[in-house]
Amino acid sequence: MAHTGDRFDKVVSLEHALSYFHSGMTLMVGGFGGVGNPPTLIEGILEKGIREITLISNDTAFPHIGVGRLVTERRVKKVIASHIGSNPNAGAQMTAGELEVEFCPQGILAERVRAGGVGLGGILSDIGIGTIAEKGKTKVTVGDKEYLLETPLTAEVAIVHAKKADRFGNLVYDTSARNFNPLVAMAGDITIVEADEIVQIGDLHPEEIVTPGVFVDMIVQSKGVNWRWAWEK
Amino acid sequence: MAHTGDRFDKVVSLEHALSYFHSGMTLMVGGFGGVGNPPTLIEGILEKGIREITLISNDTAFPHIGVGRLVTERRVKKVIASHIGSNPNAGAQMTAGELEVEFCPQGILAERVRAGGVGLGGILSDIGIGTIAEKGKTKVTVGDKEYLLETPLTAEVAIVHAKKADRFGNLVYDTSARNFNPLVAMAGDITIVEADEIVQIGDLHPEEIVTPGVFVDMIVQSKGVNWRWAWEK
Amino acid sequence: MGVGEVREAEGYRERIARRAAMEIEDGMIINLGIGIPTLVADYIPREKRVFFHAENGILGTGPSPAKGEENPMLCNAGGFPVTLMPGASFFDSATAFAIIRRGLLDMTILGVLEVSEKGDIANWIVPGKRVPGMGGAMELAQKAKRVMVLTTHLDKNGRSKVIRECSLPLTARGAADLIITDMAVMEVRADGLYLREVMHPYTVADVIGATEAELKIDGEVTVFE
Amino acid sequence: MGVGEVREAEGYRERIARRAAMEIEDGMIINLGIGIPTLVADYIPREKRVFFHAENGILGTGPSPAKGEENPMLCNAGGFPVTLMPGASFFDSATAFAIIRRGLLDMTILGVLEVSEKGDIANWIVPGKRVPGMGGAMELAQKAKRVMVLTTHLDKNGRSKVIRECSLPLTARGAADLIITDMAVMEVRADGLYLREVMHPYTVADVIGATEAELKIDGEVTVFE
Repeated sequence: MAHTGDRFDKVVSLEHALSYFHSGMTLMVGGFGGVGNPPTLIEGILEKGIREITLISNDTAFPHIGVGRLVTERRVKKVIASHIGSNPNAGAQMTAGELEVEFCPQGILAERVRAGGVGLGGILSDIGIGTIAEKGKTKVTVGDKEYLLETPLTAEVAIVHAKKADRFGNLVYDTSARNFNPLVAMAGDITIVEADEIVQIGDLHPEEIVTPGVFVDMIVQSKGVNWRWAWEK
Repeated sequence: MAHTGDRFDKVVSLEHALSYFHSGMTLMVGGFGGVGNPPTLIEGILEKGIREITLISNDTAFPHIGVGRLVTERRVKKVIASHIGSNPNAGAQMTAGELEVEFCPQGILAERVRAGGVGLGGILSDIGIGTIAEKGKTKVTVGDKEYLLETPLTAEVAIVHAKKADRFGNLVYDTSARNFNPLVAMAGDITIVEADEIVQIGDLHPEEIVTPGVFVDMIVQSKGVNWRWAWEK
Repeated sequence: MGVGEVREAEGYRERIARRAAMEIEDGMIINLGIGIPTLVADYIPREKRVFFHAENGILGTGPSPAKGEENPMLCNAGGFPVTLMPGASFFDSATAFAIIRRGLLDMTILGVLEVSEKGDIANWIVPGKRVPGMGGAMELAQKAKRVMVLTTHLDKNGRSKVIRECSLPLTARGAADLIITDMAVMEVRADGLYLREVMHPYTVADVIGATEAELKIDGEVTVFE
Repeated sequence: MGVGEVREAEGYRERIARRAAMEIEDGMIINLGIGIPTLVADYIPREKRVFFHAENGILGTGPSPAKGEENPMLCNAGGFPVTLMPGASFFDSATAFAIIRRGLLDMTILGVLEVSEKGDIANWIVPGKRVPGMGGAMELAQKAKRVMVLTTHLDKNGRSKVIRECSLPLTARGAADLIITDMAVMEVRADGLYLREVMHPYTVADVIGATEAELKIDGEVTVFE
């Protein structure tokens, strides 16, 4: 965990947060179809000119939405995801050999991110047995049943979008924008939160906190979603 | 999952819930040092004369508290736990060869219960490497590192203690009585909840729910804790 | 607009969805895939109370919100705004798939590219052409108690999508239980694929002629209007 | 009661705890074991803000509640009622140990049965005698950034607990960083165990004489009053 100064006030400027990003980095992003992708941090990555990203994300969102923008602007060299279908740019770049794509069944991707975040060495699953998803995976037999060994995922930087953060980094999410975010929050060597609202320590009820602040290194104030959703006319 | 009638009203009598218990069963119990053990269901198990239980629980609580009572009254033939030190009866029965004990590091026990509850085939961990906790465990190498294969745990019946349940089985817990309960709630072939308060569907806020009701088969009304805590004079 | 009028205006997608809805029982936990499966929700009678599961972390999604009342963060797995039913809950993606892998979905309703007479499903990759990815389909197809496949009977080139052996990479082996198309309702059993109903105005001969898979018949084949 | 009076009344347990508290820095996330480690909380200066982690699912436990104001459900891992600090959170046991395994504890403070000059720790089983179980000690010892061991220097039979090789089954290998006893403060380094301080009124000779492990000395050994 990066030491960013005061553990009891992790709020930093966008510029400071972006100083931890570099071209060639592994980047993990919370969200699902753009919902829960952190808009301000993604904008910052684009503006700073970060390239050659290895992206770990459930999906590549839509061409002009969320993490999809990183793909559209060709900042991603490899993606580990469960789905790229809603972003035709990802498919086109993949077909052209410009984007490496590693597909992972969605629930297994979630568990691999969680395994990285909770410090496990791997998990065993029977999902994809008998399909090409087996390819390249070690098989482990437990009892009389065969499982695929799925390896944990972490990233140099993990970015998440929270509804509220207190200054220690305790987080709550907004409805279905939770999705991968609490898992991704655990799996960053550095975890940076973009929060719609930043509150004082003690303002969140201990029972409502979804992600304990100990997993969080830095917090930036969100400037809000800066794209039009696919369903908006 | 047992079909217990109406999915939208899983509240049953204690007698009905106990009809799913039998001598020789595997029983998983949420709680930690007695806190979060379901008192009314434990009382019911004692009164019904259930014996020869294989118990999966973080610990054996205290002699006259919670799940410790099952040990004290010799209803348990085997326990899988991380700790039995606060219940001298467990140690004495173990030393006398009357109680089989399988020790598991606490966080690994939590992950094994979770693995059972979320349908994984196993997890890999480096906890206990180089100690007798390795004994009998398969080693799996990932990259250049060696891990112990830890197997998932489920039980015929899992019992949990919730602060509130709605009639669908959505659950919230009481402060640190959460502990193993949300994990155990997922890991029962049948999951029975003892709730301090039973509310109508819609009374719990979707964001506050810790355990989605889909994991729950039956709900019984708690009669409250019927023991004195160790710290009470 | 009454039910009769709906049927007047009904296309094949709506008819497939309407037939599929008849399989749904009170109290079920159901996941609906993108496409035709999404339409099924509109045909479930009000007295059948079901909970819809969305793999992005919701149990208990309700109908679409009124225009202007959307919460952009509250969407289904297809990315469209939804509302909530009483008793709904939010959770992370790991728990969303715990529910699936633990076998707690009573039914999943999926679209496919191909489905075989053994129930093999292919729906995530057309090598060299379209590679959307499997999303959550592998878990859903492999672990739901009942897997219902909704699809057109033929692809755009007029070839049967209900076939002996899938030619595309599989999503899951032996997963499908019931296949509903614009031409027929077919049941996958241990000993083969059975034709149960034909969709009006198709005949049994029409369906058999349009199907590459071997279709068995056991008892009466009814007509679904 | 002022600080001086506390020290007048201080026993060896309190002195160990007081010395241990000096190792704690502002902002740390700390887990306290049962026994002497629990006492450390009482000696941390108010200006050092720390978050205590309890493996039963709390981050941010505070002091004991006033008598009669206990919530029996809100306890530390030792089973005793606690209060909460602002910013505290609750989570399940899996997350409690995710925090540990992910290496997010700055310090864990443990009691032991034996500790070796290599930092090996034994604290969960005396074969044939006492078998309490490891609880969370394996994870804590193996994964915390800094492991501080608090113990009496000698066991009840007068034998050194700070030894060359542990005779009891291990909790973790090479885990201990600092050992504080009623006689001394010792640091485990890559090349051996170093005596840093002696507890008044013990001398360096007293400590070396009472210690089965090889104690190295590098620079001045100070006296802790």
